[in-house]
Amino acid sequence: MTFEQLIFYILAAIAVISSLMMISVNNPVKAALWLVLAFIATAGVWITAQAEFLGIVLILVYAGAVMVLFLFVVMMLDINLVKLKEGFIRYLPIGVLAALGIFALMYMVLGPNNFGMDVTGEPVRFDANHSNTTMIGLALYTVHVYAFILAAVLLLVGIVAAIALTIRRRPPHEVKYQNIDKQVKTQARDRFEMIKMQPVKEKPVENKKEEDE
Amino acid sequence: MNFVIPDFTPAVPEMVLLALASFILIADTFWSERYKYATYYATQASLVIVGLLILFSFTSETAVTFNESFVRDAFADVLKLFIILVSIGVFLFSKEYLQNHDFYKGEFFTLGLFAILGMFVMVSAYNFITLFVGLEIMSLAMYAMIAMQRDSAKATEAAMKYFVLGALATGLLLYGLSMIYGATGTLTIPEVKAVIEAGKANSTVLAFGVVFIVIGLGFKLGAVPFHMWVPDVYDGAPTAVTLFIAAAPKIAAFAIVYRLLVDGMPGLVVDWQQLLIIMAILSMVIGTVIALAQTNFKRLLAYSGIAHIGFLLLGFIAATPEGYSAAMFYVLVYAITSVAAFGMILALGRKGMEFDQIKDFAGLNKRNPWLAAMMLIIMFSMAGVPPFIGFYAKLVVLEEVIAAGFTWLAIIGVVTAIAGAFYYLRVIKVMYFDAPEQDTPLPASTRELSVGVSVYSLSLLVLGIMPAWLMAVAYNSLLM
Amino acid sequence: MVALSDYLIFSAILFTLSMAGIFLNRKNVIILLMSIELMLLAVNTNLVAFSYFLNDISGQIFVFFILTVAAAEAAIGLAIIVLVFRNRKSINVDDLGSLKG
Amino acid sequence: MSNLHLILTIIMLAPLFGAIAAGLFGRQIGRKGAHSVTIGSVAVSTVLSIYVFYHYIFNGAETYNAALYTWMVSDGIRFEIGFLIDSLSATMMLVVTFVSLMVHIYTIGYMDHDEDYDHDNPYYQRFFSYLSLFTFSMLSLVMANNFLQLFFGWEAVGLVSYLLIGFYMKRESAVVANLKAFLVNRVGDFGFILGIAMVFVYFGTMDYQEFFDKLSEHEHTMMTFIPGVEWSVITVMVILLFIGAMGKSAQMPLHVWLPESMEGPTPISALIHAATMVTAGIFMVARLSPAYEMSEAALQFILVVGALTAFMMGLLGIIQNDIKRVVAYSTLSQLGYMTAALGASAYAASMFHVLTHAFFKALLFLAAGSVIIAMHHIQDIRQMGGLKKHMPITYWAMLLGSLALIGFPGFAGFFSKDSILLAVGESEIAGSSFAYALLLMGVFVTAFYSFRMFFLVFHGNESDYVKSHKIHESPKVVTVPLILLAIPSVLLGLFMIQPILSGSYFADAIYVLPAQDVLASVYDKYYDGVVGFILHGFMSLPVWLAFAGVALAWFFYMKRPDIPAWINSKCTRGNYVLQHAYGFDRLNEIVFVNGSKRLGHFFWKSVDMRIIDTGLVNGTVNKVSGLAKMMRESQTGYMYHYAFVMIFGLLGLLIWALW
Repeated sequence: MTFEQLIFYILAAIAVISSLMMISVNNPVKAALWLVLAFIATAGVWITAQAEFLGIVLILVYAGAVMVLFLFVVMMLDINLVKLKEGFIRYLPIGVLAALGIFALMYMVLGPNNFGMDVTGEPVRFDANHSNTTMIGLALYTVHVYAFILAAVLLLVGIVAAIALTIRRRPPHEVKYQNIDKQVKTQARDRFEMIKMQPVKEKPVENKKEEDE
Repeated sequence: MNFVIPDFTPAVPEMVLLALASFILIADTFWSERYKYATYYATQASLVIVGLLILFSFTSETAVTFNESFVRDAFADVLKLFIILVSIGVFLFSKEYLQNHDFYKGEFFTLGLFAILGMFVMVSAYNFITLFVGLEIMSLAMYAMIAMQRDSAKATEAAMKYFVLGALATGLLLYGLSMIYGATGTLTIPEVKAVIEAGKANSTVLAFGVVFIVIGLGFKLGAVPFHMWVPDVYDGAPTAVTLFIAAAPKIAAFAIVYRLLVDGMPGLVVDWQQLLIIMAILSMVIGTVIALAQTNFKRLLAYSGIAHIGFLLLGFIAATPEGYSAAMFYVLVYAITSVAAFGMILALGRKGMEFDQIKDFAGLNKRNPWLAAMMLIIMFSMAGVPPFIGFYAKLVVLEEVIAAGFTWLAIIGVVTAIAGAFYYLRVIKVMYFDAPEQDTPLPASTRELSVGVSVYSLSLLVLGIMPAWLMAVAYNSLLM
Repeated sequence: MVALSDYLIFSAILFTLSMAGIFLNRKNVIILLMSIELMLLAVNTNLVAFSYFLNDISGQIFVFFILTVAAAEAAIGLAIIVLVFRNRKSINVDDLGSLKG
Repeated sequence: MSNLHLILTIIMLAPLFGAIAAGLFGRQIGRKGAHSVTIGSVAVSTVLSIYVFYHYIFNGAETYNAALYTWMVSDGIRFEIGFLIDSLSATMMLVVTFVSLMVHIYTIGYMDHDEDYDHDNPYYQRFFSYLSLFTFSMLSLVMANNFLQLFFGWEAVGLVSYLLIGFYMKRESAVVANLKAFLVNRVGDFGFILGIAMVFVYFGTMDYQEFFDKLSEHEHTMMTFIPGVEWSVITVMVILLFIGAMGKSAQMPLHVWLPESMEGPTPISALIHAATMVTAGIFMVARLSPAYEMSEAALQFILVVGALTAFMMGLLGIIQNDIKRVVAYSTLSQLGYMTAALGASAYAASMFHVLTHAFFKALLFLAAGSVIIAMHHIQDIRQMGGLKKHMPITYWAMLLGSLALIGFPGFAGFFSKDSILLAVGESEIAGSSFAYALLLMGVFVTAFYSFRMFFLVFHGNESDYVKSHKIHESPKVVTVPLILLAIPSVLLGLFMIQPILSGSYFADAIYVLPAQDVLASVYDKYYDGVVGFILHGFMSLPVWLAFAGVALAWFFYMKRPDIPAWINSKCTRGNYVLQHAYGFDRLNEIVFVNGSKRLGHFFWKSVDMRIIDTGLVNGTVNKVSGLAKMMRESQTGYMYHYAFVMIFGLLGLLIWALW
């Protein structure tokens, strides 16, 4: 076993175990953290496959941003943890069976028969100063420029949608807005008014409550 | 690395649509206070402009640009025109509904425009990446549109279901695409085709990938057993949104099925054909049978839509150019019919009286004989009664599938179509023979709606009397 | 050297676990979404591995777009979850069963 | 466009115009406008049809086969609307338009007295619109030159029929009858569609003429359903098409809807369920005679079905007490005669009977309707009696109609029925002697029930109801059609028997193998002039059987009414069977109306025709709706179930694809 293989297997094992934990723990906060660990380990796996840029993006964008978003939402919502695990056991046998079935079929196709080293041959190894980022950048801004712009549209749609769905515009009478323009333009006479009143002699207030009723 | 600026001209309609959508998005924030309907009219105007652009720049030649990520051919142009045609109706029918249900918002229209842009991208996709991004633009916009009625528990539940299942289906589709990439070493559709036809790819891996792709596509079309979202989403979404997701996206889904399976993997026809056969049979049978037990009109249309998708798949199963054009004809007819049917719900419904139950239609003939007659046309067309266009759509598909040697499939199709006629005719029976709860006349909520629904319904009759035109469009756009 | 089959089987395991997650977590929508993120991770791993062995950068470009899309998707998904929670005071999947039949 | 083409187009489209005018603009043009425009347009069709009839029958014009409008062409197969006009379609056109015109006129009087609806409702206009729409559909059916148009007309007449059966939608029984008619006809139509599909697949054409031309190519083509058993394609095809005819022309066991359809208004019963639509099946077989001639197996099947229907449905007529139902069962029985004649290759005789039957049965129905109007919508013949002096015109109309029905020598019905009997007697295909015996017994039965009704209604003592109410003759709009219909009912046969028997009448339209041409041998053996034929009739068995039936009816119901009562009390079992229409209706009742209430008779039922009616028609409906409800449950509403289904779908498809 080469060192590279060792690294791969350790990272893969971490990713698999943390994924397993992710699907089986009770608390969604813990699940999110396990998923973050799985992402980080997988990022390492990608780096062994010479995809350095993507490995780092995965950690920065995924573990750093998307999962934090998940955590925000989980913590914002008041979720009843006790009820969350009901039925886990009931569906366990069938779930395991189906998952194993799918895995067996996948293994049949993806195993060494079709993708072993003797079939695929050795991958091209780049030297140390090869820049993965440059290659991605070159392809992204030339060959895939159309998709790149569409991705911008997609993010725009995401922004519009998320805002449209969650923003709460409260009716104007509920919210007090500060209108600086109006404040600056205010003059004394708007605030202060002199009125003339006839002097009135005050009378004591009578308690008329009983008559009203 | 040599980089040549790609030719932008074929993509002008998309670019104009994007520009207009972005403009409306910004302008809406200023308009919304003072000019309530400005966004609506601007949206309709944009669609008309883009439609005219496509129409006037229509050529039958194939133009590929952006390094083989974009293709414009007659097929794409025809589908885009129909997407626009259908969407104009969708927005026309939606306006009053949004108004009545207190969620008239500019975002509905801008997200709608972005979704249409996504459909355009799907129709013109020539590479897995653009296909996927287009699909996602459309889907994300639609998820948001369903949930837009924010205080409706039904709508948000529908959005949640659609979102989770849709994301799952996307995952499966991507897994399939990754397998095809692994086997062929390319993401570009024509290259995939070339590699497969040269026999350089591992056939087991390809067959494996195709299963995932077909599932992803089956979900978007709503074919059994990946159909479970359809009735719930149709039912839960606000009717205006249901109308939107029931019509145009089917055209776009048809387009990516065609691009992926026919343009990209004609060499794997044996693999995908047998999967489609299973899905087609299940869709026709299960869609029809469950529809028999429905009392909710929107769910009825959902299940009948599933059965229609089964018929649509028959055209692909035939695996001949004529078969594909029959399927294309079918999807265009289905989209128009759906707009008419859901438009009818919108035209008759009021707030508090949604007209989404079959019993709401009781005695419609007494309350509004004209719209009852239009509904009769729609139901007959869906049931496939001549001389309405729906009959013809079924006929060509069956003809092609028989010609391809699948007579037994055609027999299943005919049996389900006949059984299906029962639930459409039940609606007609309810309209004409049942006593209404109230005898008061029931005009459409606005004149616009009444006229719009009538135009779409009558077109089913007119096209049915002269189907040659639409058939020629579908046929020529695939075979030119 | 790590063989391509190793990468693919690793991703197959992740994929299977995500399937199992969807099966087993019948209660919490958020964990359902996380399972789907895991599935996309499996897909991406496939693409990265293929890209490595084919010596073709476009696989990595595809991953780049999938990451972008998944981020946008997560944003909308979480927005919908928030709406569901506001309407029902719960994101328990069992409580999301009013549409059926 | 030739002159004839224009005329044909007008004949077909004029009723459609009337239907649209009365249907869509009913409110604007009012009741008077509605009936004027529909009657006017049908009258135009009638006059032109008479011209076409004259042109073809007397001037012997050539067969006219042309397309009116080509809908589309696909793979070399033309889908079009066209005309195939020859003596057969010209005759049918005349019958359809003439009877329809009479019914239109009559309806003015009938609906005017219809108490279910008040005077200012739009139903009146709609009713006329439906009548005209029906006329249009029926004309497009008989004038068709291709299967597609035939199918269109076939479905369209069915649709109008359902609309009209359910016209009294306030009556629950009308809605049930409507549903039943729909379901039973679906069974027939299923066969019909499959038949047309086979034509399409094997012959690659929808056009009659091309189909006939290609018939000989497929004479020996075989197909296999069950491995090891080969079937002749033509036999399977024509039997499938005949199953369609069984539904439309109400042959056993698909006849159950016709008696129920009497829930509709009487003019409809006359027009659709007696004179025209129900004969569409007969017409179709006659039109496709070249194909039927090629399959002896199919002919045997048709012969036996027809003969069984003729006899068994006649028996049921005996015990009916509803005046319309008596006539309805006699229609069923007469349809059986026509079908039997088809089976014996006597297509011309069958069409002849269609023709005479259309007139005398419309006459009987309209007369019955006239009685119903006079009796203020009471239909039970036991409550009538002694109406003769109150309504003389109706009395005579009914008498003439009944005499024609039982085949009294000299009347129209005599000629057509006698030629059928002689033809079946001459036929040599297997089962013909059995059929002949059934048909002969049918003659006796027909006479018996017809005159039973006649005596009970018009003779005898006046019932309490008749005494207590003022009964008077119906208005002119009712009686004039009766008189006009009575004329052909009496005289038609005299003129037509010679050309029919000699084969010259339908020479250009119907094809019979020389070896099977029973009518020719009937012509040779029995025909020596009209008078001779009548005289021969007086000396042959059927006429005496008919007389015996009349005599027995007179004896039982006029002279000794205690005898039938005594028979009823003694033969409970037999009477029970008849009372319940061999269980067909009863079984429907159990399923549709009474649910499980009468399951006590379960075992008795199960030896009956349960399998056919309950099992195939209603059972399927119940099973499917049960299945639908069960499958509906699978849509649980829970997202994870949906995801499970998808994942299992994935697993299933993966296994399927990779195995």
